[in-house]
Order: sequence, then structure tokens, then C-alpha cells
Amino acid sequence: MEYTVGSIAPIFLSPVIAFVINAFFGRKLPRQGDWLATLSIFISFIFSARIFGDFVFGQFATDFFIHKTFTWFDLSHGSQIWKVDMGIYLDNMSAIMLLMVSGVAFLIHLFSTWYMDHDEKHGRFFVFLPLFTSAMLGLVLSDNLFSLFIFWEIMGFCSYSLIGIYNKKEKAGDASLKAFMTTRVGDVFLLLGIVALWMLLGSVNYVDIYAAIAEGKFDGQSVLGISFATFAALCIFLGAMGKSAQFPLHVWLPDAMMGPTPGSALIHAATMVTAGVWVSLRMYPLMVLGDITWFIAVIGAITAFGAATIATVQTDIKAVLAYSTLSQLGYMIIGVGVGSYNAAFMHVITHACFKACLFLSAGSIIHSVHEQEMPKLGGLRKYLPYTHFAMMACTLAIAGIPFFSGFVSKDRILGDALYYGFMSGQNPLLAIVPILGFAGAGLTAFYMFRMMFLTFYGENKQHHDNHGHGHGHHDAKGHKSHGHDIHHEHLDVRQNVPLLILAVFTLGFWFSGTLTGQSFGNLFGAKTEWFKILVEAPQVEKFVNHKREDFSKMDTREQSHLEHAHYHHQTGYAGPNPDEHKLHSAHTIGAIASIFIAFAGVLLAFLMYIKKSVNPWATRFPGLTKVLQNKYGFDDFYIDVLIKKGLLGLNRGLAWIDMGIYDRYVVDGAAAVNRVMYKVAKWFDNVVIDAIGVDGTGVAVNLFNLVLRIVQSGKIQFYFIMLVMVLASYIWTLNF
Amino acid sequence: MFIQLLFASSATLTVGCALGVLATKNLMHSCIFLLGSLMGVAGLFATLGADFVAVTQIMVYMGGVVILMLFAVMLTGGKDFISRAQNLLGLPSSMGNKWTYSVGGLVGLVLLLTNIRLISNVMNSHAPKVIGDEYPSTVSQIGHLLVKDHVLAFEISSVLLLGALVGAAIIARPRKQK
Amino acid sequence: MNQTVVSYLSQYEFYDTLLALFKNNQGALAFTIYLLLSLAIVGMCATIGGLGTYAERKISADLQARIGPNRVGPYGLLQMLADGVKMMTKEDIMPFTADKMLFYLAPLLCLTGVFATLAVLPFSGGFIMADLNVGIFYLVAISSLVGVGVFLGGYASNSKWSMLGGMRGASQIISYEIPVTISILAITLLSGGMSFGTIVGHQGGLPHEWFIFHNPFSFLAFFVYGVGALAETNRAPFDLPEAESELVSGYHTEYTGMRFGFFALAEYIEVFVVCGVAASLFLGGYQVPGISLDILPIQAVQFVIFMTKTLLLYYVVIWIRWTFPRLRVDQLMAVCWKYLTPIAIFNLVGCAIWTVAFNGKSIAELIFGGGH
Amino acid sequence: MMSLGSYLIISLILFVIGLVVMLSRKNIVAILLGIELILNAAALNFVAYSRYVTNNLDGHIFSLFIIVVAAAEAAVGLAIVIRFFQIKETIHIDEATQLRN
Repeated sequence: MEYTVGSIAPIFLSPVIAFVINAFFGRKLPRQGDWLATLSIFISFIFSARIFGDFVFGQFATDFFIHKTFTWFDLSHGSQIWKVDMGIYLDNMSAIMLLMVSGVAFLIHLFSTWYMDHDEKHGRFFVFLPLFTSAMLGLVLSDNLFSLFIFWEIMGFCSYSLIGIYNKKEKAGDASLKAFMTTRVGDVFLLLGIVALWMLLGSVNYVDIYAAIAEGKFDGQSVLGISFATFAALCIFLGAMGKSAQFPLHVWLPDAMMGPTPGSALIHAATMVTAGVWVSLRMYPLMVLGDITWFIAVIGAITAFGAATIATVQTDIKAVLAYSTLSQLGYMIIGVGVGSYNAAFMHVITHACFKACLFLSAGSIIHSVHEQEMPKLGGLRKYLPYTHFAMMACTLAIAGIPFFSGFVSKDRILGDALYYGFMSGQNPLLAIVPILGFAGAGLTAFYMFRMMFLTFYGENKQHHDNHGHGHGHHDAKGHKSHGHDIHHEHLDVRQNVPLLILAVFTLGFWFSGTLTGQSFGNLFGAKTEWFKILVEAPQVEKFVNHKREDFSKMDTREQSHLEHAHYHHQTGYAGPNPDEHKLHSAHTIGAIASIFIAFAGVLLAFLMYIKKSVNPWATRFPGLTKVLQNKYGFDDFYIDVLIKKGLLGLNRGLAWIDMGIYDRYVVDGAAAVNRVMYKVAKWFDNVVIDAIGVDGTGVAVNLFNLVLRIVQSGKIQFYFIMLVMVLASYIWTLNF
Repeated sequence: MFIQLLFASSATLTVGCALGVLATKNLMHSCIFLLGSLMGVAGLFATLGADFVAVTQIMVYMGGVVILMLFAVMLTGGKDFISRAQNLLGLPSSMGNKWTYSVGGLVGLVLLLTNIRLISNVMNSHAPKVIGDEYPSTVSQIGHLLVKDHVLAFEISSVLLLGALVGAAIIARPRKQK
Repeated sequence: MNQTVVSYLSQYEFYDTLLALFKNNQGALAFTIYLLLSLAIVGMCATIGGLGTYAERKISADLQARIGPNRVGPYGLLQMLADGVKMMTKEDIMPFTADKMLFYLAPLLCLTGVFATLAVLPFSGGFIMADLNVGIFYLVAISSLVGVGVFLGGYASNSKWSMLGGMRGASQIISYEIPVTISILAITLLSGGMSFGTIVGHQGGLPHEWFIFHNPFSFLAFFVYGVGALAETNRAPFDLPEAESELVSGYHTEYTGMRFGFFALAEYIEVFVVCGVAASLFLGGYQVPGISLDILPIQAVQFVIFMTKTLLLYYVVIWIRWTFPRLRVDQLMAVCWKYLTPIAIFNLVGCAIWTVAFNGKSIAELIFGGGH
Repeated sequence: MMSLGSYLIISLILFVIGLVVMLSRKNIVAILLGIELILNAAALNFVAYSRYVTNNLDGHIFSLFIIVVAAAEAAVGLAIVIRFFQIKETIHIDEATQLRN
């Protein structure tokens, strides 16, 4: 196998070229260049598929990686290294991620060509979409934190543009600003972490960081009183929190649905939000070294549960999906925190597939019905059969029903969390992680089926309600909604094929490699449990003697030179090696519990919304519903408390100090002293100063003025003459 | 022999044209003399083996600075010339009069003497080296130096140029007359 | 070290006999060689410039279905001699209000700027006056003297038409220098050197080895260079400085006789130089297909090949002149700043990325294999 | 004939002439001409020292930067001159004394 840069670079470059062409000449192209963007992503997909095939189907061993790099600039001085390299780092994880990103992005592009047809923002949308995808692909390919940060910021900009693409709507503008500013908080920390690492190590290459961890370069280093590794890991994780919308910084993601639905699909599924998980996975050894995995797990658990509760009361179909994204991201972060490295990554992939499909289905509904408030929908099953099929498959997957992908990945995370919380001898308070995780899983099943039942089942309210179309219609389409009829679905390739393809990948056996988890029903050509075998936490010791490869050199290592590693239950805990038996029993318990919880959630939803035998929560717990509908008041908190109370309060406090203390005591007191002094001073003034001082000064100034007036002529040449003369006299008085 | 010839002619051109800049009363001629003087300096660079610097000098000064100055001279003629010619405001002529020349000459003389003192010191302390006739190519070395040792200065100067470009465009852009 | 024609000739044996003829005085011999060669080149180029006027008339006549000059000599070939004689014998008129010094200087500056570029033009492997390390950079730099000449010609005449023409000419020349220089920079990036020897040496004799077909960006760069060079030489459709219908004849309105001839000669030779540069930068220059020997007779073949390519381009330039209408001033600047410069910068970046990504290989090498 | 001394003397002459031009002219453009001469004298010195004393190319780099700075200075300076002329209708240096009061 040979890998040149030329066989990898097109993955990233072809969408960039499409972006450039669309940005400058898009208006002149037929269909405003959407076919070009789609084609470019397809090219990326082809190249990614080749790499995926080589890496996964036995070409390379588990720990194989390709690292090509060149020095961008080098400020090294003496023994201190300060350099920035740029390059490509490819391992099994990137190969899988590349295929997922390019594949999902391609389907989303294809769907968008249908969805954005006749939209006034059609061209602009297809300028940013390929750039967004290319930034994510570049982020996956990059071999160092610095270029990762560059792509990270490009994605931030693109999400800003995509969310606010309907720039005439004030809400969209607000949402885009909110997304930009909230992620910026995280980005500042990420940059801080990168700079800190650069300062210590002189390089921010992954391999250099791994090698430094293995060599113990972090030992004994501290900054601001805490260990350096903790500081750097915390900063980088805070950056990841911003991008992956974790608990305190999550407020931007639900608002991000202001953009067109395919754009949300791209933001929520394949690209932007997974970038945070991606960087946490890449920097996992640093997180372990910095001992912040418990923090990560807790943040993930809070997000997973909190978002799930909010999702249960949302009425906007896209809002439900947005909060479910938050919740699922929480699971990924739990996975990172509890050390189930490959399950967290697997959840990234499975989630990307079913969440993209869910969003595209929602887009299909919105585009057909021009309505996205669930209470106004219902009974769409017979109008949108393909959409119903795809969305049902995805809902089963996300709810964690067995044989679907969500079960495979989420169950593993939950099993590891169970072990982490109860059996690994950690702090007993950390039991909150599995508890919140399981509760969230149940809620997930509940709210997803609630959405399904409200949307596709029951009676159709569209025929009776002709007036409610205009409002609540967040996706301002270019054309007016007709208001009297649902478009019957016919098999439009661009609408339904992406949905159906993605729906196929909600089956669990693609990811677990087998249908049942045993050697029965193997996926053709792949290994059993290929995901577990191929993805493992980076073993930092390997990188100590790693030699960098020249950027332009061809990589021609043969398969025969490497042996396949065998799968161990090595899950990379921070603590002592996990007890194999305990872990296994934890997984068994977790699987049974999560199946039970999932079905309980489905049943509850069924009883509430189909049988109507249980009152919906809204009538039962109005107070709680109110809280949830306010999203725990985070938005209000940020605006009212943090900005209004916090900043304004600070201002008021400062004003009080100024007016109350300074004015009253210092100024007034000084006035009293002054009054006494005044009497003394008056005499002194009249006699001493006026007579001698002032008049004398006047005379002196007058004299001095005569000289200065000549010097300060305002004529630049005169100044120059003075300068030259001073210089000359200086030289003449020197003796050398 | 060529080098000597080139040196002699370049030095003559440099000094002669510089004197021309000083002597002429016509600003346009002054600019052209400056052009000649800068060409001479480029020739001197060439005799020092600095081929890249010499060509850059020609490129920047002839292709840019001098044409820019010619444009500036043309754009800033106007009424000024008439009023100056008749000395309406009582200020010295735009190209100087005998007073400004004598002041300038005096200061120049002082600086000349000062610098001769400096140079004589330098020449006494540094014994003149014997330099061979070879002129190795400097282009690739300068390229390496620019992106390695002097990369910071290189980047700063590029930012400076960008700033100058934008600043010049903003300062000189035509404004709406009231 | 800088390669020159003398150092090229010194590898042959007859150089030693020549040296003996000059009593082993290296300098004197080199001086003689340079003198003879520069006389030859200047004479040749002057002839080409003269023939240029003839070609222009004849080709334009052909394009407009006329006959063109046919009285003087066979096919009117001696027309240029007649023109020359006419110019030399005309009265040399100096406008009363002209700035005399600059009026004399301007045509000379134009002519100097053009003739100085001939020193680095690679007529063949050995027949190049001085293959400077900074060759192409020197050529670009020194040819900006023409802009000063044009400007001064316009200013010194002290007439409205001349002034407008001169201003237009100078601004046009310094503006179009930017895309031209940037597209040349893309080629130096590919060849890794600024000397003509290096640039031509990196190409081969056959079209797929030329830099124009090296990659998509250099293909675009050729056209950017072509358009920019047309504008820099004030050729139609960019001949605003001497637009007959607007400005009488622009910056050389007030010139007569041989001074006018200098301007015209400078323009025609500059077109030749620009075509030569395009030929050697993009079209393989003097490279002979399939022959890598370096013997003296090959030089003649190389010379013929170079001249063929250059004169073909020359024909294209004249063809364009008589085909396209003239641009407006605002269109002229828009073409330069809004289209050519961004495209040229895009080309430069693209060439850089191509060089890194494909290790400097051309498309042909990537497809057929081979190369370094 | 060619030695460090001769280059220094040429550069000195250039410098002094530039200075005198700067001081004796009252036209801002003419003063800029003088500045160009002075900058060139400095660049010449750098390159001469680079060849005869230090034997490395740092002097060349320095003179390149001088050329860069001179170009930037000319661009901005002439822009200011043109703006000044638009306001005052003159480029006499003695008119540019607004900051005096």
C-alpha cells in the first residue's frame, strides 16, 4: 500500500476548492453550484472510503498510524524547542471518522439540494456547507493542536454563518451570535491550553505530546498552584465543552436550529459538536494524566440527564432533536470520562448516523407540511411513509432498543459507567454518573417516542387547522406555505434516499460486527467486534521513539511487517487495571437494566400519547413543566444574572464605593481639612507666593520663553537641525 | 577590470546625480536625478556582490517610489506655484533660497566633518581586508535567512507593508467636497 | 556563479586561440566579445522592431482583406527602410514650452529600459549575454524604466494629450506589473530559481514538459501573464496611453523624427522581449526536443526554436491588436485589480500547494510516471 | 580603488547631500527625496560592511528591510502630502505648523 500526501489531501482539498469556486462564481453556475459542492464531498468520500478499507479490513495493524509532517516555522533557540509543525496524522480512529464525516456530509448535501431548492439563500448555503465539511475533515486529519484550532475556528465561523443564514430574521441573528459567543468562551480556554502545552513542550503535535507524557516531562511542573497537566487538560476540556455544548456552555446548541434543517443536521450530527468529543479523545492521555476524568464524567452525566428532561416538554420537533443531541453528547463525554474510550467513539459514529437521519427526517416533515410544532402535527404516517420508516428506525436506535446501533454504543458506555460508579472503588459520590446516565436513557426513550407518536400517529390536525401555518414556522422558506394541503410524499431520490441509507446504518450489527455479539452472523469480511479491536486509547509509550516522516515521502510499509494486535479488555482506566470479571458483570447488569429502562420509557410514552390513559406531565406537574420549558432558566440566568445582575451589580458596587466611601469620607474630609488650611494658606499666598513666587516666575518664564519661542517654531526642519547638532556635539565630545 | 569600470561609473552616477538633486531648482528634474542616483547605488550594490539587493533596489525605486513621487509632484502643483513664484506670502521659495541653502550647507558641513572623524576611526581600527573577485550567488542564502533567522522581521515588515498600503489608500482617497 | 556568454565560450578550444590573439588579456577579450555580441543583439532587435512595423501593417491588411505595403521592394519588404529614412530626415521639433532636458531624456529612458532587458534574454543555451542568478527579476525590474520614460514623455511635452497619455501609461504600467510579477513568481516557484538557465533547464523540448502544462495553475498563469504583458507594453486592447481616437497619439504626440522612432522602436522591441520571456518561461524556451547534447551547432538549432516560438507569439499579439476593441480606463483598472491580481495570487498559492502536495511533479509526470 | 573606505566615503557624500536637500528645500516632496538619499546611504553602508567586515549576508537582509521601509514610508508620506495639498492647497513645509498652537 502506498500513501502519499496526494492520496490523502484531496479529502480535505476538494471541498475547499468547491467552496472557493462557489464563493466567487457560485451565482453564475447552474443551480448555484450545489452539484459542485455535493460532488466535492463525494470525492472526499471516495478517498476516505479507500483509507477506511485499508485500515479496517485488515491492511494495517491496530496500532498502525501514518504521520506526515513538515515544519511550518521553527523558533527554536539552543536546547529550547519552539516550533510548529503541520501535517497529517491518520490512524484507525481517523479513518473511521473520515468515512463517517464525509459519508454523512455527502448525504446531507444531497438532501439539501432538495430541501433548499427555490430558497433565496440556496447559493449562500452551498458556499458554507462544503467549507464546514472541509474544516471538519481537516480537523480530523490534522496532526497537531494548532492546525486543529485553526479548523476549529473555521467551523465556528461556518456555524455562525449557517445558523444566521436567514439574516433578515432577528431571531436567527441572535441565535448565530449566541452560538458564536458561547463557543468563544470555550475557544479561549482551548487556545490557552494549546499555548500552555506549546510553552512547556515546544510542540503541539499529538505524537510529541504523547511522547512527553510517556517520558514524564509533565512531572513536577505546575502552574497557578495546580499541576501543569491538570491545567492543560482542564483548559482543553473546557474548549471541548464549548464546542460539544456541555453543561454550562450548552445554551447555544438548541438555538442553533434557527438555520435550515440540513445545516442543523450537519452541525448536530457529523461535524461541529463531535469536534469537542474528538479533541477530548485525542487528548485522552493528557486528561488521564491531569486526573480530571471524574470531572469529565460528571459534566457529561449532568448534560445527559438535564437535556433529556428538557426534551420531554419541548413542542418544537427540532427542539426535541436539539436537546436529544445535547443529551447524547453528554453520553459521549461520560464515555470519555469513565474511560470507555472506544464506546465513546463508537457513540460518536452511531449518533452521527441516526441523528443526521433524524434531522433530515424532520427537514422532510417541515418541508412537506410547513409546520414544526408537534401539537399541530399528527397522523403523518400515511402521508410520509418513507420518512416514517427512517425516523422510526432512528428513534429505535437512539432509544437504545436491542439490535440497533444506539443500544450497542450507549449500553457499553452505561456498563462502563456502572462499573466506574459502583465497583471501581472510586469516590462514592461518583455513583451519580451511572444513576443520571440510566435515568437519562429512560427519558431518551420516552421523549423520542413522544415525538414519534405526536408526529406520525393519532389523527391528522392539518386539515382542520388552516390558520396556524404562518407562525411557529421557524424555517422561513422562500415561498409561501400553501396552508391547505400536505404534499404527498413521492419517491424523490434526493429527499428519501439519504434517509433510507442512513436508516440502514442504524442497525447495530454494522458496528458490533455481529448480529448477536457472538461469532454468529458476522459482517462479511470484517472482524468480530472490529470496532473494539481497532479503536483503543493511545498507548503513550509507543510514541517515545517515534521518528517523524517527511511530508512528501511515500509511505510504503507492507502489511507483512506488522502483526495484528489482539483485543484485550483494555479500557484504559486511570486507576489500577480493571477487574475483568467485575467489568463483565457490570456490562451484563448494565445491558439488562438499560433494555428494561428503555422499554419502560417507550411504554410510558405509549400510555401517555396513544392510549391517553396516563395524563401527560404538563397537566400533572405544571410547576416542573414550567421549569423545564424555561430550560432550567439558563438563558435567563446568563442574561439576567450574569450580565444584568453580575456586571451591573459590580458596577453598582463600584459606584457605591465611589459615592459612599470615597466621596463622603475622603472628599468631604479633605474639604474640612482644606478649610483650615485655607486660612493659613491665604496669608502665605498673599505674602510669599504672590509677591515673590508668581511674579518672579512670570519674569522667569518670560525670559525662558524668549529662548523657547525660537526653538519651538513648529518648523520641522528646524527640529531636524537641532537633532543633527546634538548628535554631532555628542560625537565630538566622545573620546574614542 | 569590468568591476572597476562599473564601480567608477556607478560612483560617478551616484554622486553626480545626488549633486543634481541638490542643485536643480526644478522638482521634476530633482526626481529624475534621484532616479539616477538610486540607479548608481544599485550599481554599487552590484559591485559589492549583492545582486538581489541591487535588483530589488531597481525594482522598488524605479518601478514604485520614483513614479509615485512623479505623480505626487504632478498632483500637487496648482496655485502654489504661482503664488510662490511671485512670493506673495513672504515665505522662502518652495525649492529653497540662499538662506536655506546656507543653513543646510552649514549643517551638512558640520555633519561631514563629524562623519569623517567617525570614518577615519573605523578605517584605522579595521585593517582593510583583501577580498577576492568571486561573487557567490546570494539569492538562495537570502531566501533561507529571510524565513529562518530573520523570520520575525520578515513577518513584521510584511505587516508594515500591508499597513502602509491600507493607510496610504485611506489617507489619500478622495473625499466629497462640501 | 553567474553564467555568461564568455564563460560559456571559454569551454571551447577556439577560445584559447582567441585569447592568444589578445595576448592573454582576459578582460580585453571578454570586453570585445560582449561588445560584438551586444552590437549583434541590438542590431538584430532593431531589425526585428523595424520588421515589426512591417508585420503589423501586413498582418492587419491581411485581417482586413487589404493588400498592405507593396510598393517598396519585393512584397513591400523595404518599407521599413523607407520609414526609417523618413524618420531620420524629418525635422526634430521641440515644443516651445517643453521641458527640454526631460524631453530629450524620455525616449532614451524607454529605449534603455528595453535594451537592458536583452542582456538576460535566453536566445539559446550559450547565446545569452549574462545568465544572472536574478535573471527574471532583473528583467522585470529594469523594464519598469519604460514606465518612467512614458510618464516623462507625457509630462515634458507640456500638452494636454501628452500629459493624459503619460499619466495613463504610467499608472497602467505600474498596475499591471503586479499580476505579471506574481505569475512569474509562480513559475520561479516551480523551477526553484530566478535565472533563465534554471527556468528553461527545468523544462523539456516537448509540450508536456513545458511549464504551461505543468499544472492547472501554471496554465492559468500563462494567460494572466499574457494579458498583463499586453497591458504593460501598451498594446491593443490596452493601448489607452496612445489611443488615437481620444488622445491624438498619447504621450508621443509632440515627438517627431527619430525621437518618435525611439518610442516606436522601444514598443516593438518590448513586445518582442515580452514574447521571448513568455516563450522561455512557459513554452520551453530554446529547448530542443529529444536532444540533450551541448555542442555548438545545437546552439543554432536552439536559437531557431526560440525565435520561432517568440515570433509566433508576436504574431498572436498583432492578431489580438487588430481583433479586439479598446477598453475604457475604468475597465482597464478593474481588469487589473479585480480579476488579474486575485487570479494571479490564487495561482501562486495553488502552485505552492501543488509543489508541496505532488513533490513538484507535473501532470504528465503524475500520469505517465517518471520525473525526479 | 574598491575598498571599504571608498564605499564609506560615497555613502557619506550621499548622506550629507541628502541632509542638505532635506534642510534647504521647503517642498515636502523634495524633503522626501532627501530622506530617500539618506536611507540609501545607510543601505549602502550595510552592504559594504557585510562584504568587507562580517562576511555574512545579514547586511543584505538589513538593506532589504531598509528598502521595504523606504517604500512604505514613500507610500504613506506621499499620501499624506496629497491629503495635505487637498486641505491647504500648498505643500510648503512652513505651512505645516498646525501643532504649534
